[in-house]
Order: sequence, then C-alpha cells, then structure tokens
Amino acid sequence: MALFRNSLTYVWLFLVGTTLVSWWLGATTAVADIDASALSLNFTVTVGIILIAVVKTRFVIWHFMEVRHGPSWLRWTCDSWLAFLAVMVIALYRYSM
Amino acid sequence: MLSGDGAAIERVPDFEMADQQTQSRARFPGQPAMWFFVIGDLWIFTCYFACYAFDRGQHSAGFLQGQLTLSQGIGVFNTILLLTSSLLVAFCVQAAREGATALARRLLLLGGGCGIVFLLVKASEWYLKISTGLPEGSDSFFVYYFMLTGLHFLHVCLGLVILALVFRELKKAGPPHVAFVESGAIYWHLVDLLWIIIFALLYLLR
Amino acid sequence: MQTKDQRICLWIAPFFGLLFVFAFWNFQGFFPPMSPTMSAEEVAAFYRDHLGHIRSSMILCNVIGVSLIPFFTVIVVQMMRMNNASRVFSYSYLIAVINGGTLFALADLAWLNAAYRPDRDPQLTMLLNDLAWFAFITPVGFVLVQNFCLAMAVYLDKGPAPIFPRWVAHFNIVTALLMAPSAFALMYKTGPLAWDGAISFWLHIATYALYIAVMFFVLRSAVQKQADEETMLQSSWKEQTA
Amino acid sequence: MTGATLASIAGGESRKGRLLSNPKLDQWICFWSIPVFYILFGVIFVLLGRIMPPPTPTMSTENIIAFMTSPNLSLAVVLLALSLGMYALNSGLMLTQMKRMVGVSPVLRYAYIAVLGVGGLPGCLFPGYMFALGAFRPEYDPEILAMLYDLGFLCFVGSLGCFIIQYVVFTIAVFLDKRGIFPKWLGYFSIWTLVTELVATPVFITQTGPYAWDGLLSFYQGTLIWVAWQTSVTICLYQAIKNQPLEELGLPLKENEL
Repeated sequence: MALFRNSLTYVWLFLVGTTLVSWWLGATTAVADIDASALSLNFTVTVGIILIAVVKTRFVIWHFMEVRHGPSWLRWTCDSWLAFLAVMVIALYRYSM
Repeated sequence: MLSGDGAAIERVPDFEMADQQTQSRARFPGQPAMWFFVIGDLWIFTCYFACYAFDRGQHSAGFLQGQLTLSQGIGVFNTILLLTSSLLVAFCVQAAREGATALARRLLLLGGGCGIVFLLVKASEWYLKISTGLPEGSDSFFVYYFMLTGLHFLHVCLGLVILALVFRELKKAGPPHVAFVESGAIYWHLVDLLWIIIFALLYLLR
Repeated sequence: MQTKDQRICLWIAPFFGLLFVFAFWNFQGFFPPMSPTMSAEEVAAFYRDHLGHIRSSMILCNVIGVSLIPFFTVIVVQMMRMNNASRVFSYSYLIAVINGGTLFALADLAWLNAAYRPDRDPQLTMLLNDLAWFAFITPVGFVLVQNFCLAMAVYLDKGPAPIFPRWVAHFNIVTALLMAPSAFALMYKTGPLAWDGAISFWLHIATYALYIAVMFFVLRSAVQKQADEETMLQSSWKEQTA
Repeated sequence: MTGATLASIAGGESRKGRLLSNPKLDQWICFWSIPVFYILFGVIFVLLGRIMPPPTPTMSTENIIAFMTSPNLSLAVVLLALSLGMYALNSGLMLTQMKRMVGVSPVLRYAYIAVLGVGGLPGCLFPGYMFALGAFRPEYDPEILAMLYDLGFLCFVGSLGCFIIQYVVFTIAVFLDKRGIFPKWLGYFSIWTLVTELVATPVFITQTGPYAWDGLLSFYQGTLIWVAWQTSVTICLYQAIKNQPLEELGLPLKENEL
C-alpha cells in the first residue's frame, strides 16, 4: 500500500519513537525520590526532554505542515521561533531555579 | 479498508510521483490567513510556556508534587493518538491533491476520530483528577495544568470544526479547493504540535 | 407599511408615564428627594419608617421599568425611514436605548433590596441606597448618545419630505446638554450637582419628562404623516389597476 | 426614495453653502468617535482612576482605603458615565458594515446588537459605580470598602462572557462574508482575543501569580491583544468605509430588515 511506503510514515515512526524515548527518559527519574542530588540530574533530564520536544516539533512543521516545500521566509520564521522557544524555556527555568 | 474503492487504486501509483513532484518547486502551503493565525497562536502559547517555565523554576517542589500525580501513560497515549491523526490528515491532503476525494474523506474521518478519542481521554483524565482532589501545595501547578490543557482542548474542538468544513469541501463534486484543505490540515498539525510541547512541559519535565 | 403597531407603541408611553408619575409620587424618597448627607442611621430609619411606600412604589417601578422601550423603538423605526446615507445612527440609537433601559432596572432592584431587610447593618442599607441613586441619576452617557444620534439623523435627512422637523434636532441637543451635568452627582454630596440638588435631580427629571412628552407629539404627527402617505399610495395604486 | 434623492446625496458637492458635503458624513462622524472614545477610555482608566494597570488583589486595607480615596477616582467614573455611550456609535458603525456583507443573514447583526446591549454595563459602568461608591463614602467599614474594591476589579477584568460572544459573532460574520468587507485575518485575530479572554477565567480563583486579575497572562496579555485587535478593526473599518461605493448609500430599507 503506497501509504506505508510514503515518506510521512517514516516521519511518523520517528516521532512515535522519540515520544517513547522521552517518556523513558522522563519516567526513570520518577522513582528516585526528590532530593538535592536528583535535582541536578533533573536539569540535564529537563534539557534532554525539551530538546526532544523541539526536534519533534520541527519535524511536524517541516514534514506535516510541508514547510520544507514552502518559501524560505516561512522556514526561517518557524525555525527561529522554535529556537527562541527552546532557549527561553531552558533559560527561564535555569534562572529561576 | 485503507485501500479505498477501485477508482482510487489505479490512481495510487502516481500518488508517489506526486510526492517527488512537490519536492521540486517551492509552493506556499495553505492560505496566508491561516499562517497568520498559526504563527500568532504559537507566539501566544510561547507567553504561556515562558510564564510556566519561570514559575516552575521558582517553586519546583510544588510543581513536582503535582506532576507526580499525573499519569504519564495517558499522556503518551494521547501524544501518539494526535500524531497518528496528524499523519492521517497529512495523507488526506496528499490524496485530495491527487483528486482521490473518496480516499481523502475516509482518511479525514479517521483523523477526526482520533481527535475525538483524544478529547474523551482528556476529559476523563480531568474528571479523575478533579474527583480525587489535588494534593495541597501544588495548586499553582494545577492552575497551569488546567489552563494549558483547557486551552488546548478548545483548540482541538476548533480543529474538529475546521476538519468538518474540509470534509464538506471534499464532498463537493469536482476537484476540491486544495488550498482550503491544506489550511485545515495546517491548523490540525498546529494543534498536534502544541500538544507535543504541552506534554513535554507538563508531564515529563523534571 | 402598516402604522397601527406604531400607534399602539406610541400610546403605551403616556399610559406608563402616568404610572411612573404615580410610583415616583408614592415613593416618599423623591418629593423631597433623600439627601446624600444623611448618615447611615438616618437612611436606615427612613427605610424603616416608609417601608410600605418604598416597597409598593418600587415594585410598580420594577414592573414598568422598561416600558418606555417600545416608545424608543418607534423612534428607531422612524429614523430608519429617514433617507440618511446609512443606518449607522439608527443602530447606535438602538444600542444606547438597550443600555439605558437596563440601568433603571439596576437602580430599582437596589432600592428593593435595601427595603427587603430594613434591620440590616445601616451601612449596608446606605450602600444599596447610594447604588440605587447612582444608577438612577448618573447614567446620562446613553441619553447623550441617543439624542445626539437622533439630532444628527434629522440634520442629515436630505429627503424631499423630512420625517422630523429640524427643531426636533435642536430640542434633542438642548435636552441632552441639560441632563449631562447630573453625572457629577457621583462626586458631590451637597450643592446643585448632588443627587438631590436642583440640577441633578429636579432639572434632570423635569427635562426627561418634557422630552418624552414633546417627542410623543412629534412622533404622533410623523406616524400620521406616514399613514397618509400610505393611503395616498394605495389610492393611486387602486386608480391605476381600476 | 427616488433616484432624485440618490443623486442629491451623491452630488452633495454641487449643493452650494453645504460646508460638510461628504456623502458618507454620518459614517465618518461615528468613525472618528472611535479614537476619541479610546483616548477618553485611556484617560479615565489609566491616568485618572489608575484602574488600569490594576493594583494587586492582595492589597492591605490601608492601601485599599488609599486607593478608594484617591482624589480623581470619582472624577474618572463621572467621565465614564458621560462617555460610555460613545461605544454605541462604534458598534453602530460595525453593524452598518456588517449589513453590507453578502451571505451573512441579519441574525448575526441582531446577535451583535443584543450582545452589545448587554456588554457595556457589567464590564464598564458597574465596576465604575463600585469604585464611585467607595470614593463617595470612605467612612464605610474596611470590609465594605474591600468588598467594593474586589467587586469593582472582578467585574472589570473578569466580565468575559458578553465580549466572547461578540468576538464569536464577528468572527462568523467575517468568515461567511463573500464580499470580503473585512479581511479574513481579522477573523482569525478575533479568535485570539477570544482565547485571551478565556485565559482570564482563573481571575476568580487565584489571587497571586500570572492568572490573578493583575497577572501577566490574564490582564496584560489580554489587554495587549485587545488593543491590537481594536486598532486593526479601526484600520479595517477605515478601509471599508473609504471604498464603499457611492451608489450603495441611501438605499431604501428592505421591509423587515434592521
């Protein structure tokens, strides 16, 4: 069936895979009780999770929203927004911790 | 069921060729007004995420407390559900571009169905959360939780309305208005995209 | 367009006007008006002494509170018939009428609530009494816009036979200006601008009553003119077909 | 209305001695009342009354009494009582342009009228009266003053329902309109204002943080997007009036259509 050999299906598989990875990453520390040592681990985990989310979002924008065929200004706007979001969330979280 | 009726099968081979074709020339997906809305919506949600990140940093213990009561399993299931519905809607756009409106309509129905299941799962999650009561000290987390998931819930509802309009468009005789179908799909992908970020920030963040 | 319905709406106004006069006369707090300088105990005492009058008159006011709306909608219909360039003034007039109507209801409810339990803490009774007087005297913004819209519509009525004579526009502007200063009753407790003062109360009520009366007669002649036009139209139509 | 009157309207320039002979004079009057109203709105709420940006919900009673007895709070409410009617002119103009839309039935206009009839009071005048009551008698007990303070701000920042429905009706009208009197992106813009109004719902629950009535998300973001929306609506209204064809003016009214 052409639908399964379509490039979008591979993108979908990738996205589901990364979701499971970030779940595994986020879940493992749930067992560890919350104490100072776990907190430092938390930050690396947090950055990991946010980066995974950013990568997933970029894939959705480029492949599902077909921005990869779109004009360059649209590509640039979406990417710069995504970068700004990631940097800002990580910075705010780190700064206010 | 996905194979569609006889007419769709002959046209399926050039389905892939269409895929290569689109790569060659730059083409503006959907209508500009929809992009105006999508980009603006992203910025509005950016403000919410910024406030959430800042508050999360300040009293992270309370947020962790609240977050532990959320079940990540349901969150992951919801994420995969919306990803699947996004895939189906993307296939629907490609089918519509090919003129296989019958196949496109079926894919759209499946995508919308996943969206409705997402709403039901989310509503039941809220109901469980409210009935079991919120752990004290984490109510600031739950204001964010209900606000972000609530707004996303409304976006999904609006998305379903737009998908219904696309479905009506595909029902018309003759070639469908492709830009309109693309815009509807772009909005649905926006909804999926927002959920990916909300899921990461609310459920997984440590 | 048949004008019988407009005549009915028109004749509603004097009937309810009389009821209003009776209700205001029966409400001891109007003649002479309660002064804002009364202390909380005096206000509470006033409510205890005149409980029967206050309740009866305010219940009547509640019933007929919004009865002048049909009268104002007749004005809107006549404004629709003017050949201005667009209906913007009629729409604005209608929205101002809706807003104005709801405020008198708020005032009336505040009085009734104050009179419901006279043995409340006097300060609460005074608070409700103040709110009632504010909502009754001070919302002149809507009347200003109403009269302004009617005046502009009449000025810009370029038709061969204008619906309203031009002096009606001047009259509307003057009444609006006379009622405008009563908004300052929010600030002053004594003097002519207080809510029991000469300008804010007596001038306001007298101007409003005069306005309704004069507009009633103007509208009656306008509706009559419209009826004559229609009969003339029908008679000429019958001649052609006969 | 015969053709003669139509000509007289369109040929206004030829009439000698008419100073303002612009055929769309009535719409321009209402149009220029919009900036005047919003300047007054700014003076009333920001400069005089210091109601916008709102003080914190967790204010001590002395500050509340100080806020209530601030000298020109009641003057602000007086100006509000005088000028609130101008919003009706703005709405009348919107309705006139909505009447020109093709494919939009009058039901949306009637809904718009009804919603605007309701919207102005709980959102603007009623909070004003609460502050005026506090300013009128500062000798009330502190709890009564605190109650007036809360009632005023909760009504002012929290009255959402009527404005949400106004945006919904306007969005539907813009999307259904086939003549494109208002651009489609304006329809999407009012969806945002609708979203930001919804974000203000927790105003009634929390007293601190970004969702309180002075919070970053429920007040500042909502006001910012509302100001941007109102500016873009005013610009689009200007365009709509300017390129309204002259022969459309002075059309006779269909029998039963408002």
